[in-house]
Amino acid sequence: MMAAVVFFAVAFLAFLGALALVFHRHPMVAGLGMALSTLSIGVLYVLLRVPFLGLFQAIIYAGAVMVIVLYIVMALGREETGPRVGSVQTGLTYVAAALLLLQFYWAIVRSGAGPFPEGSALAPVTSGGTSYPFGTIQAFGSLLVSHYSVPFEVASLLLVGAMVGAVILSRRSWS
Amino acid sequence: MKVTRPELSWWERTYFPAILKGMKLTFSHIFRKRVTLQYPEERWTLPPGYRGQPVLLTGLDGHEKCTSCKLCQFICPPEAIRIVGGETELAKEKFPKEFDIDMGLCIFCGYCQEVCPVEAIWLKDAYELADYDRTNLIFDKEKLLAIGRKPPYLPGREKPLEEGR
Amino acid sequence: MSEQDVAELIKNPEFLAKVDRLVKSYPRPQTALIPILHLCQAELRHVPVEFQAFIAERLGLTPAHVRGVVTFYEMFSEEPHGRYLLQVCKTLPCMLRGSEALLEHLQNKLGIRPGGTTQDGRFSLITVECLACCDGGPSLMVNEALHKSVTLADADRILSELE
Amino acid sequence: MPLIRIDDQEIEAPQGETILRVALKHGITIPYYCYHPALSIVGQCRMCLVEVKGAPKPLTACSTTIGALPPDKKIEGKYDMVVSTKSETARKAQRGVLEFLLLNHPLDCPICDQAGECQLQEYSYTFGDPASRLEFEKVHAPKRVDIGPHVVFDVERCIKCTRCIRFCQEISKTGELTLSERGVHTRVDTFPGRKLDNPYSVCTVDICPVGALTSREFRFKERVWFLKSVNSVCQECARGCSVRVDAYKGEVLRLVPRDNPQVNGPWMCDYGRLITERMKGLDLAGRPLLRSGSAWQGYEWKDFGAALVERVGGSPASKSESWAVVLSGRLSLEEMAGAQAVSQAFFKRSAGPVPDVAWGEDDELLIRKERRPNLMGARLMGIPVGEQNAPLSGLFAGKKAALILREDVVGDAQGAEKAAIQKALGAMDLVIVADSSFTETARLAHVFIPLAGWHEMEGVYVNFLGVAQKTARAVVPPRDRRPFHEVASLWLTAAGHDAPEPTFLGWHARVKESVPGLAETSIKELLPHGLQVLDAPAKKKVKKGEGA
Amino acid sequence: MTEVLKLLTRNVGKPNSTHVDAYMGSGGYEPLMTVLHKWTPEQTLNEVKGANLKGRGGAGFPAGLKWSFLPRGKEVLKYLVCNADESEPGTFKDRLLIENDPHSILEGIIIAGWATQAAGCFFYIRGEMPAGARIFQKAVDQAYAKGFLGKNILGSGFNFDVWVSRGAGAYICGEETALMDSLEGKRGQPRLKPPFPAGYGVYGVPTNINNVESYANVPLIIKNGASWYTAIGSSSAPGTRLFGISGHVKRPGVFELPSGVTLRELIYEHAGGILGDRPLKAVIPGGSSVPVLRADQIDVTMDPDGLKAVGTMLGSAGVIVMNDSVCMVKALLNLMEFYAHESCGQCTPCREGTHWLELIVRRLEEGGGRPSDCDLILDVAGNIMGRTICPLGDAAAMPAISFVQQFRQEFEAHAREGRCPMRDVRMTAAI
Amino acid sequence: MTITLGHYLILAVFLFTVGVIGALTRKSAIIVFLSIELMLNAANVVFMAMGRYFGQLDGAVFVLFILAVSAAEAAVGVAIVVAFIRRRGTTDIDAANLMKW
Amino acid sequence: MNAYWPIVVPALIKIVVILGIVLTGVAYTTLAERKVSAWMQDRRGPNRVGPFGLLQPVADGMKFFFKEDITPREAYRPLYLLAPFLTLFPALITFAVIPFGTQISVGGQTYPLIIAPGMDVGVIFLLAVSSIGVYGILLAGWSSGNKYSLMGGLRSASQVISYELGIALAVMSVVLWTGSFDFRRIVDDQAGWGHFWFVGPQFLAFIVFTVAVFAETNRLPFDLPEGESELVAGYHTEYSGLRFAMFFMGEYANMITASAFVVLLFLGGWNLPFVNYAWFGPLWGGLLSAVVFFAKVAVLLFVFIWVRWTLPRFRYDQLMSLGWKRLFPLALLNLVLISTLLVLRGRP
Repeated sequence: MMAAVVFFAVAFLAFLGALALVFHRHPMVAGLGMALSTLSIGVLYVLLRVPFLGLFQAIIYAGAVMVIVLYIVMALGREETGPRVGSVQTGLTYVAAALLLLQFYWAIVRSGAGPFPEGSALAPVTSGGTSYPFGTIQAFGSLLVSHYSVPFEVASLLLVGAMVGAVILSRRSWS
Repeated sequence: MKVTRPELSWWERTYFPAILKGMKLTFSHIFRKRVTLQYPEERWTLPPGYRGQPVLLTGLDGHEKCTSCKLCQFICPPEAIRIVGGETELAKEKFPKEFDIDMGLCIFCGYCQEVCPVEAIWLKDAYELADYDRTNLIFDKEKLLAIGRKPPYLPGREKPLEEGR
Repeated sequence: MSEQDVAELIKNPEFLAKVDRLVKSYPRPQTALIPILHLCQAELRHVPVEFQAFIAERLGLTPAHVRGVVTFYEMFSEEPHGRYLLQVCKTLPCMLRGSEALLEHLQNKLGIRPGGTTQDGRFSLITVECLACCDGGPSLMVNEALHKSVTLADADRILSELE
Repeated sequence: MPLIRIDDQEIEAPQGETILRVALKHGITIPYYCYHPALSIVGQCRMCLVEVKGAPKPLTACSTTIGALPPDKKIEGKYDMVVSTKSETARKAQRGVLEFLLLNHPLDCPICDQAGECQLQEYSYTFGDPASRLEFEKVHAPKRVDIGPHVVFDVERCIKCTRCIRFCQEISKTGELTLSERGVHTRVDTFPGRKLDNPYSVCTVDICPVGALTSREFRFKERVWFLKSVNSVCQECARGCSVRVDAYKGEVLRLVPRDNPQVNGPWMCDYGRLITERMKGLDLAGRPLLRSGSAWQGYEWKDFGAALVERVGGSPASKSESWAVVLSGRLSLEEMAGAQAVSQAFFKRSAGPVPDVAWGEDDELLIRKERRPNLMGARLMGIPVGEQNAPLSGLFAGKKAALILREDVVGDAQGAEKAAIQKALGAMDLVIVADSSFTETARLAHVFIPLAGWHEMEGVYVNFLGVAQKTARAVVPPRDRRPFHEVASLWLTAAGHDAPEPTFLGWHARVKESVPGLAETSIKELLPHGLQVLDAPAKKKVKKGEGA
Repeated sequence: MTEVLKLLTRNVGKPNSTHVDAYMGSGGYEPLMTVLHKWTPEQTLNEVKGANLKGRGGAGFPAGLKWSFLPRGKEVLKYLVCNADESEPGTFKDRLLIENDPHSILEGIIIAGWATQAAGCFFYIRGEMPAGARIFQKAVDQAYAKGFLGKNILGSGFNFDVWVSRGAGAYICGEETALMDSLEGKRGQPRLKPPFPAGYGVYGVPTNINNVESYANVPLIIKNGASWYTAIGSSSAPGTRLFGISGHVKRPGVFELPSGVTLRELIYEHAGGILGDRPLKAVIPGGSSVPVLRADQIDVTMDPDGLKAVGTMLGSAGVIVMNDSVCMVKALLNLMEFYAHESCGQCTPCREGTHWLELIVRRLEEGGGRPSDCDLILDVAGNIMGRTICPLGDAAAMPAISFVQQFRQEFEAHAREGRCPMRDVRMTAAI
Repeated sequence: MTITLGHYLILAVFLFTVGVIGALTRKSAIIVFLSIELMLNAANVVFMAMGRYFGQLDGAVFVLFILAVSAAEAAVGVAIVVAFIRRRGTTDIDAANLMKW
Repeated sequence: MNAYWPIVVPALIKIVVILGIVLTGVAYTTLAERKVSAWMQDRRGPNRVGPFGLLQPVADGMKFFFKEDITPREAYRPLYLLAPFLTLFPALITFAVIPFGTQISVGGQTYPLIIAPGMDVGVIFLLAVSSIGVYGILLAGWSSGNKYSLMGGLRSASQVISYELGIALAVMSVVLWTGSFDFRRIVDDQAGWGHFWFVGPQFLAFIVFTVAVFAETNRLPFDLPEGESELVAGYHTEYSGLRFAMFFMGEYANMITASAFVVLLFLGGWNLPFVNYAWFGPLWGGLLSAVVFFAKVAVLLFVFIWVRWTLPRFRYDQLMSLGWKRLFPLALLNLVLISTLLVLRGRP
């Protein structure tokens, strides 16, 4: 019961943030909407019994990525850019979005997951193939460094590459 | 100028010794004697020549000394002084019909006292001038004379100007 | 008083004749100003402003000009002096020969200071600059009569003769 | 011409010219008090002593004339005279004389009105010693002597330069002043009972190099260093004397003549100066007013143009012959151009006439009996000028509407004439009055336009000699009054007509089109001495000063 | 001992000397008749020029030369002025001539008028000499009666008038231009020079002005010839001079002597020595406005050159003698009072400076002075000197400077002691 | 009421669609970039929900990788935007119409 | 619902108590700041309101309450109003996961002295929440519409982000050492015989963490965001009245949090050497542990103030260079060393 209330509240906030991001003219508010959205999604992770991932979401998305983005927006000044209302592309986009929604709905229904059948209730917490309880850091860590060790290393390479790239891109000059 | 910086050892380069030294110093101050003056109860003995409230002085005949020459108005950096001159039957010919000092503007620089050719304006040792209303800070002639000094003057501060030339 | 005197004087035909004669006797009338002022001074023992105004008009001068002249010359005064004007020369040669003592004596005797007039209006005592009789100092001039080498006794005698 | 050297400057100077004049002309400073370019030379202040090579003692520059030496006697082979104004001898002489002048001069600069424009002060700083060696009581003399209705005399401050005396003898030819007494007691004096009372008496204040003579009207009003000055033109008669208007905090405090050989020399009359006194009594106008019935309604300027157009357009008296358009000789050329444009656009007739108001008599020096400063300007603009002192009631007879600019036709009229004008105006459908004060005429108006005073605007005025001069704004109008040319722009544009920019320059361009004498000239040429735009009718020369 | 001559003073002391008949009885007006009938104006002028007659008023300018500055010709209106405004303290020689021998002056004036073809002469006499004015006026009237004045004098076709005008008590009117202003009925204030009187004098008309004694010399020159005249006295200043001696001498008075006489002789021989037989202290040799001499400086000839050598001037030859009873500060104070009183007030240095000098000297005399006052006096007087329109400034400054220079110890003693050291010494009055 | 997998999926779908709209309609490069991030987050929700549904942590691991990738993307993306703004003075992606730097 | 009461009621009590303690702490930290500042400058400090000026914070609070609240015309109003809350609330929320003592047993029930006892990832939570706190500064700076505020906000944001790295890495080494994100575990690892406070074994981390924490809280010598000589008062220049008070409280709350964080990670939490709280019984032992904990926090707060009056402010580039070029490598080095040590020691 409690979980349901929290879920709807958080889902609403997440959606609200998303709408703010896309439709608010103000880039600063838009960015804040995104931050709200990511934070809410982080709470969803906690509801999904992976609390530390929710906190990571908060630290990385809200605390780092969004702060940097907002930082840029702030540094740019108060430029306001709205959606391209009325252009052909906007119209087509809405049509495409509607089609997309229909398709997803169809897919969900087809998959038997929705709308909200009792049977699709989330499973009780299990160990999930590891020796640690579901959602604990230990479980997560052991999965990460055993099964996913190669992707983990690749991801770290990617991060290093991104870091180098960002530094190169934002250098003012090579002097 | 060339400044030679001292060669620092590795330990000193971490700045820890310096920081600790500084912290020691600041900490030691906690136990020093306090220098605070407990203002309303204790008060400064003001040094001679302290520049406080500007006031108008009267001559031996009881009239304000001011001759409305407006040099103070001219010299006043924040333009706090306003004088309206007029003719008087007294020997000095000219007197201030109105003489206002806006204490909200006054910066107590003492130029007016310095420039006054007849020693009519004087910065007294009063400094508690706060008020809740700006309009009360515009001191008019009567007020300036009332808080100003009348002869005979206290000895030692300055001798009263001889009357007339 | 002076107004009346002036009014009388400038109506006095004898006086006016004198003035006219003076005016005519010089190449230009304004030269007559000082002689005319002398006349007035002699008659009234001073030159009142009313007379100044009168003579200015007569000679075609501005009153201010006449006043300037009257105040410039020592022998004209705007205030009347006594019947006998005692003029003591006080300049150096006379001083060397005792004019100070003479002056002091006269002061004591008449009870007036230089510039003053006795109460009865008979004597006025003034000091003057050089009377050009330095060899006869101290010199005393009473009205137009010059007395040389005046001793104190002489002075007493002169005064007593005037009384 | 003889070649002379003053200090290090070689100058060719005309024979017979004095050293002082030559030096002044070439920007060499020689201090002086008694010399004045328009007065005779007396050389008695002794301040202008200079060293002349070959002379045994210093000579007064004001009275020493320049002569030619025979070729074999030239000094240093080429000079006819070598003058030094800064040599030790000259400096010592100047310092000595200054010390003497200051001996008995009271040190009451803080009180003295002249402080700040006092030659004694200035020279004391430049040439004098910082300290006095006099240790005795100064010679005292009366202060605040009531020497004349407009002049107060401080005997102690007088340095006996006798400029004032010579002014009264030579310029005003009234001779009220003289020196009296002698020696150290010498003083300037009047005859008892006769005051310094001539139409130019305040000129003595101007030329007094110290604060001995002060103007009763300006006395103790303001210290001169606070004053803001602009060049302007006196408005009180057709002479249009060049004046300097000194104002402070929005108030015109005095008028001082500017030396203009073409117009007034260095003088002006007392009547002109007293304009500052008369201005005090004026009920200065505020904002535009419209009357309906007996109620006045105030307008903002931005709405006023439209209101005017509506009022004029809506009046039954829209025919050209029903309009009387009376201008004043007090209008500047630009305002006249504005009036002309308005008249042609709205009344379909040309403006005028301009009444020629006169009283008193011309005198030999400056005063003219025509009392309007810009009558000649009206003639140049092609606006008809009425007969001198012709009754104005005739102008309004049979008219249904009137535009009256800057002329108090009711207030200035007398007796039956006044009643007639009042009646005529009272019967009209629409009376528009524009003036800088709310005059008697204005009370009869339906529309009142507040105009800027002459001291609050720029304008060009042409005097009776045909000299055009420009005024400048001495004071920002404390309330929103505007010159008529600005009103004209407002009015014209509100009705959709073309109009110049609502500025002086905008309308001055329009003036140039209609006044041939001004066409080729720039504003700069109208400054500071004006420009002869018309051959003067039998010009009577004013005694000229040459820049004191 | 130099012989006292009786040239100018030949008629002094004679009975009825002021009457024209007496004057004519002793050969008077013969020179006039000579020039009028026999000589041209040019000749007359040249004769006087040749005599090198030095002006006797004080400046010593050659009279003949001065006359020649006037424009020539009868048709140009010109005036002569006789300066009888003798007001220099210590000078009283003119009074002697005016009161005793007016006709010799008058004759000199008329001859000068002939020589310069002037229209007339103003005789400006001091207001303080009413007797002299009366006497001279009488002489003029007699001359008119005799036809020596007026229209067509003695049939020569020469018209000449003399107007007597009285001053009214102003020393400054002895200055030529001030005198002219006074003649015009104005305040007697000196005029700026140039223009000089020879071009712009009384009423703006070319004017020549000479001293009484100068005019009185003219008949003598005409009568005896220029060469006779130049033989008398020193060559630079020929003729006799009237020396007036006053002050502390036993026999004050006017002595006519050739100009080469020494001062010592004048004092000790002619004037009978010092009053009270006290030591001599100081002598002012030429009227109050020339520098003073100390007792040890009196062995000089009384002519311009001789006096110049000791730093003073002959001036109007009025010798003022002071014995040792005189306080020099007091003497200077007396002079300074005189000049301060007589300054016309027109130009600054004189008006203010003389007053200031008076104040300084008075303070010294009264005991409030200070040693620096000596230098102050010198400086102030130096500031007056040569800075004024007329010579009165110099006249006031020169005694001030010379008194301080010559008797500085005495001035300093006043300052030092805070009182007049001689205040108890009564000045000897020998009356 | 129980929260089922469907709830999460539908939320994810909505978020994703909104992200698509944002990415396609907004001019500002930054907003476009954030919209893409939003789409990634929507995917993350699905990963997490599915992982929870199947009781496996693999979904969470994927989410972690996506977090890492998006952080990297953010770094590079922001760097590009900054460089772009420096050159063009705007964040408008229409201004990026040249195929060269 | 009844099942919740035994959990909710103690939690509520704990929230109230902790908030009371923290807010009072904030208030008196401001007083302490002023007093200590005064002492270090040989002054007396506030001494008018109440004995020794003890009521000064109350007076200050009253003043803030009655002050006029001004919103600048140029401000972006919604965010301008939001910003103070975003600063204050995260600062307060952190106390949910901070244990401030062992536990107390009352009436047979045992209550751990922490608001959220079940949170085993408290360390991450703390980091996460404090990373949210930067939004307040960022928004305040931007929305004020004032260049000084904006510059302050920008500086603050980059400073916080930069030093967060150091914090995270320093925390990581401690977490590696104990193998838990749970504060309680970390504290317990520093208790008892044979264990050290981590300030010893983790000295490098301690240094890095402490310095970074100073920067995180914008305290001298890292108070560049406020740098009044250049930026007036930084991001909160335009704020006044209650809103300013919120920033003010947020800053001091953050100081307390940071102090608590340091105490928990490195200074042994409520542990004292040679003291076992069990000796004092279940109730008094717990309370005593809380007192010890808060005493340690207070000492650290004093250090904050002490440092403020000792060290001058950094220049901005020095600040950045210190963060990235000194602390960050140092923290990495420390992490490597600790990991190596752990591997060598062979602890799971």
